[in-house]
Amino acid sequence: MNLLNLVLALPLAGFLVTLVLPKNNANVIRLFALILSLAVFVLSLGLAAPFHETGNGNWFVTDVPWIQSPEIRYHVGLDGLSLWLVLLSTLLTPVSILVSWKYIDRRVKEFYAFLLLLEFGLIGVFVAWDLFLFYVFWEVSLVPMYFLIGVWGHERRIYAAVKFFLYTMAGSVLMLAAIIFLYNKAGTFDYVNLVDLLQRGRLVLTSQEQLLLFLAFFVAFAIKVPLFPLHTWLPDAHVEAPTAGSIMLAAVMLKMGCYGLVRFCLPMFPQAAHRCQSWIVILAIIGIIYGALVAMVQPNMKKLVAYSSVSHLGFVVLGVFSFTQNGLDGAVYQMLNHGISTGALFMLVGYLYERTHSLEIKDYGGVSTPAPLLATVFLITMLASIGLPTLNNFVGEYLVLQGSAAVNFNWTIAAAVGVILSACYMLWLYQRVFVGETNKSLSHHHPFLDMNGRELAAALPLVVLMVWMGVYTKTFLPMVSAANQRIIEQSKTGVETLVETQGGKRIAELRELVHGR
Amino acid sequence: MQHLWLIPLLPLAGFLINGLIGKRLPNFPVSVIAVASVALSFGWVLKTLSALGPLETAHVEHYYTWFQSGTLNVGVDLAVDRLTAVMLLVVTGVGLLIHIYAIGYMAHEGGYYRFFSYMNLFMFFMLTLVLGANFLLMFVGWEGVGLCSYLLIGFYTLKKSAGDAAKKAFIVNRIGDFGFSLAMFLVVVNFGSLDFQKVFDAVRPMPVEQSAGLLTAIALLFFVGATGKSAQVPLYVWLPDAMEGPTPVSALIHAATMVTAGVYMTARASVIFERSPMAMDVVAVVGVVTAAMAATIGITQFDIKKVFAYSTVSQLGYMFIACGAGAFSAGIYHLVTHAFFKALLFLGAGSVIHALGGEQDLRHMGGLMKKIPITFGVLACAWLAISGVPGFSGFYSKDEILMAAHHSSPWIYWVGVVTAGMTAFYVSRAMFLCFFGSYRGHHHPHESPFVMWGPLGVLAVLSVIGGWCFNVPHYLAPMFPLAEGAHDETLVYISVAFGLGGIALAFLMYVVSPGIPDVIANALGPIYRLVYHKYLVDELYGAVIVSPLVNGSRALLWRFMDAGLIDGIVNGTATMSRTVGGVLRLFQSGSIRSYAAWVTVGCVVLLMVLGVMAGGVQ
Amino acid sequence: MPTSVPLNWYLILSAILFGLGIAGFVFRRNIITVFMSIELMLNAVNLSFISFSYQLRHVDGHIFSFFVMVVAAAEAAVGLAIILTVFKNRATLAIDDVSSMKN
Amino acid sequence: MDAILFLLFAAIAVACGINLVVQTHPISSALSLIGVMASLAVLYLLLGAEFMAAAQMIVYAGAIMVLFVFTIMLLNAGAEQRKGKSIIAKVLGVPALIAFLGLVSFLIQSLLPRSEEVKFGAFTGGTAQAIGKKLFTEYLLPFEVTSVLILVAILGAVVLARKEI
Repeated sequence: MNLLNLVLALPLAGFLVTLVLPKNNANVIRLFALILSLAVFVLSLGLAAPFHETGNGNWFVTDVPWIQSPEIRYHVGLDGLSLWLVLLSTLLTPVSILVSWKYIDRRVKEFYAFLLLLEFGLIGVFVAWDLFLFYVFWEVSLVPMYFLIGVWGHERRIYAAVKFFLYTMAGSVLMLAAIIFLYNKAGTFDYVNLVDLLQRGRLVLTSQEQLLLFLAFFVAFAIKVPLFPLHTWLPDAHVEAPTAGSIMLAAVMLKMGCYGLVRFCLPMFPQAAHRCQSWIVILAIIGIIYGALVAMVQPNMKKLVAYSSVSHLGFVVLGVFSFTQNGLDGAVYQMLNHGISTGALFMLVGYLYERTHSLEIKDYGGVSTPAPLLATVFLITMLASIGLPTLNNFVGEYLVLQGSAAVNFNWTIAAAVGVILSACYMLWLYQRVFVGETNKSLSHHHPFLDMNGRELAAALPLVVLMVWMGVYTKTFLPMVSAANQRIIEQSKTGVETLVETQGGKRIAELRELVHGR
Repeated sequence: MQHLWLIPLLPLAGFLINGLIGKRLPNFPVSVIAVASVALSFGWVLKTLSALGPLETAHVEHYYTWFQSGTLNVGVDLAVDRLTAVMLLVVTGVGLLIHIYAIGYMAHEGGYYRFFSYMNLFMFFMLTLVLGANFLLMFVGWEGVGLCSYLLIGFYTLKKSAGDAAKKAFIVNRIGDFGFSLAMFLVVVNFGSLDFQKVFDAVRPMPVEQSAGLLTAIALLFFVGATGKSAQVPLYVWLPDAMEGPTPVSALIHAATMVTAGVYMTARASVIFERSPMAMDVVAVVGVVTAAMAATIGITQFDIKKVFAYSTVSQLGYMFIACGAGAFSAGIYHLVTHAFFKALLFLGAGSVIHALGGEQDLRHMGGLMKKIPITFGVLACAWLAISGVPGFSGFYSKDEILMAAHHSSPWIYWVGVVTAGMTAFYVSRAMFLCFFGSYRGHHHPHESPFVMWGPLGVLAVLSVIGGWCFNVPHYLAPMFPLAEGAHDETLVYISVAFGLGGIALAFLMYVVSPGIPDVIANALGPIYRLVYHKYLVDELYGAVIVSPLVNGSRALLWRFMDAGLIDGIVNGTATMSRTVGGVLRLFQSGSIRSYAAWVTVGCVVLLMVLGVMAGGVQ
Repeated sequence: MPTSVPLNWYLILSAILFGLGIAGFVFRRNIITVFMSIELMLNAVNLSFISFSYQLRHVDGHIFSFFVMVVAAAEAAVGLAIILTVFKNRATLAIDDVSSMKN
Repeated sequence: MDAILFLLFAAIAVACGINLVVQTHPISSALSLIGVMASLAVLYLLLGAEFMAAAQMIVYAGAIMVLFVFTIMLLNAGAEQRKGKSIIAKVLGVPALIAFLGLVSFLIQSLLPRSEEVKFGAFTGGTAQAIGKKLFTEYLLPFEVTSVLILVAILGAVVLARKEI
């Protein structure tokens, strides 16, 4: 029973136990959930230990046959790429539990049970090395989020929950088809074998086949990222979700899509990825600028932050599909940063909602006078999210733009415009909510209180992480770039086999593109 | 190992202490912490510079790698060479004086601890900018000072105009930083690293580019960053609005240190600029256009801080003229002297405003010479310095620039000289309106306390002796070789003549017969109004860029594209499936005969298909 | 007059009878008549079975139509029992009244 | 000779068929159905299926039709009230039927154009003896299954027709 299985099993156990706990007194349930999730977080810190010594490689691998007839194995492992994503989800679950201490008052038991099930699903997604197992965890994480939005959401929660579910389902069904097709051709679901077969050319997919498989996987992940045309579920899901739901959705669930792109799309279908590179990058850049522009005009705070996520994750896709070491490192690091900073943003918006029960920006004004502490924490989080140096997003954004500059400088110019726009809409939000005279309507419920101890306790670890990840990246980046190095190798070597399937001119151009100047 | 990290870290410590526990401390300990941290930092600078001696080559200290990805390795490394030494002295020296002055000025303002913590944070970022040994660390300081200017301009949180000015400053700076970051990407793509040493060693052997090549692109993009930060023509609109912040902020950030970051960066990257004549011309032209335009606007303004703000923009234009003409050391020389007399001008104006209880409009001042003599005496030094009166610091540095300008392209010299005349005119106008004639205000002015006029006195002395005492070009000679050219005396006499002429004209118009300015203003009519309203540049930007962007994205992008198109498709599929379901439901009517009928129809259709196929088979 | 008849006439006859069966099944209103037209259709099918077995010269067709007959008998028995019970409960034999299956 | 017989009995069958469809009173359609069955029995003979002809007459016409007639009598079902069938059905009904039958016959004609002549006595395989041999060797399983089916049908009929439901 190595540490990873323990970290994976505990949330599931927590889910089951919470369901059994007595329904009436909520505090016992809340306390149990909090303690359990903190325990999981502390244990997951142990996962990082081997990485600090060696810097890369797969650890805590368990490879046990699970189902015989279609040969499915419980193959679970951890490498540089998924380590920090697991830690992100184990960190944010206790934070979300802490945040929704008073926020959730009806059906408390089910809420915390679903939160723990969500954590189980998320950790599973990031550590699964067997494609089928990955798909199972992908669906497992979908269900609790559907209920979180559907049951504890605001007015249009049913519409939002159904839309969220159908969107993701449509994508993941395509992926399932691709997985099964691969199984038929290769005879195994195991990711490591598959990539190995593909790399050594023993399993040769015709370029047409590979393109279709790539697109199937890509659409499933693009919906989750969300990439530009497929993003309309995100604002609705966020506006209607409760605070804890928004935090988990924005901070970790969006990363499932990006993680999938890096883990599955690049190494397994390198030729197709290279062929689709240009239009995917264009979609990403449109996403960056479009997300920022639309965020600028949103009257609703959560929608604004949701569209900002679309913009930030456009950077991630740009980084992934630049196929450079810098771009990929930046993309993965940006995934973590975005998790922290947007998670914190949603938490703070949740605090504001708890005080005034309104998400419309026009109902706010001059909040910094009655609540200076909330204003300062929001200021730091906002600055982190617009990419101020010495805070976390800057390193990610810089590396992504640097990576894309190595490939095509026009992309960098277009994407960098997003950095300006992000400053505009965030500052404008801060301006209208926190600065100026205090809006009378703020305190007609009851006096507008500043952040209390519990809320600060939830916000503090994220703020500390923002500074730590921004200033001293040595604790986080080396493992990530080691894992990315291997993925770049896999996605590069794959391109050689592309050489003979396509015409002469194209070959020179591709070889030159791949090996860079 | 000189522990250079202490210099920026001390103000950061001041920021953290004041920021976290300042709220509970009374004003005095807060100011002590703030000033002490800057003073210690200043002391450490002096110790380091004396320890390092002649500093022929840069002294670099590596601490840890900030981030490493593939071949790109960016380290947190600080470096000191002669250029940095000059900047360090200016930043910490003038900064210290302004901190001391601020104790008096901010005594009765709310949020005392917040002000000083932001000021210390600014010092930290400015020192990081100056000490950074690679472009990225400089960029950290670059954006950091932008943040602090946002925080300090918007210090009076209750004033909505202050908030908007702060937002405007940050966004315009961000546009500049956009250019700066693009330049960095090009540098890394082509030279593989960001460290000054490596990049400049790689650039030196490269030939001077005749046409627009890589180096020109990098230089121009860096210059976009500089225009954003140092408020040059396209991106200068934020500086006049930045006067919303408290006056010590205007003095420290918008006169002495932050706005000069652009000039420092251009001087630092002189190796790149010198190899792209096109970029140099662009720098010079932008400099001269900014200088001239800002000077004309300065003449018409009535708010004393706005006058000095436009004067700062204009003087920065001069520094860029020097850089454009290749005389980087002259630019830095003017930067140093400008830091002295412009900080003095702003602090003096602050002391006047303090005396008049917040009154900033020149029309409500007058005759203050007798009421606040010390402030007048101190301001007089700055006035003479900026007007280029021989013997004062301004004269030396401005003439260096004009000489270099004449050497490279004479027409810039002539525009520069005329602008020098205008500069002398509008500063004298401000002085005469403020200190001469009869008092037009309704406050009872009182002299500022020692803690305020003390630093003013020091700055006054520096403004006077700063010129010949700190011979900056000579000190920077190893880095920027001095231009030999004949030191043409006549040019100096011309510029001095223009300066004195400007003062005389102002004296004539505002002291001898105060009526004349209104007469001229009405005579010029529309031209005057255009210049008074700052060439309507703000409104132009608003109309051309801001509103189409905002309304466009609201109407087009959000309403039509997002809600309409994409959601339309999604909801459309949902409603379509419901309607199809509805139609199919009608079939289950329950009557056997309809079932029978449909069965028969089915058979008939099947038969027909068979028939067709059979026919086909035949 | 030709002395003998080509086989497909038999098939045509069977088709015609089948068509008549369908017509009765669709147009008639009385359940018993509908039932009888089904029997007619079954007979038509038997005819075609036997004519094909004549063509192929082996007896499987006959056996098969024999089984059809058996099934028809079983079906008739059960069907008529149902008609009886329907008549007892609804006192009507018209098909249209018996439509409680309407959704 | 065969042709005459065939045409005669085919005509009778079709006539009775039409009569079955057209008649309002169920008893007359039952009788016309018996007519059809009888003529078919003769045709079976023409095709050399003596056993089937006998079976047809005994089982079909004899047993099942008697059952029908018995039910009709039991229910004392009167003639159908003409509930004003829609005019289109009346007008279109008959021609549509004729067209349909014509189409089907044309189809069969085109599908199997040159089928062989049917001569009486050419195929005498349909004797009871041949059917019996085949039935109890090759088709034993279906035979057993149908016996079970019959049993079930009997039970069903008895259960359904009970008084008190």
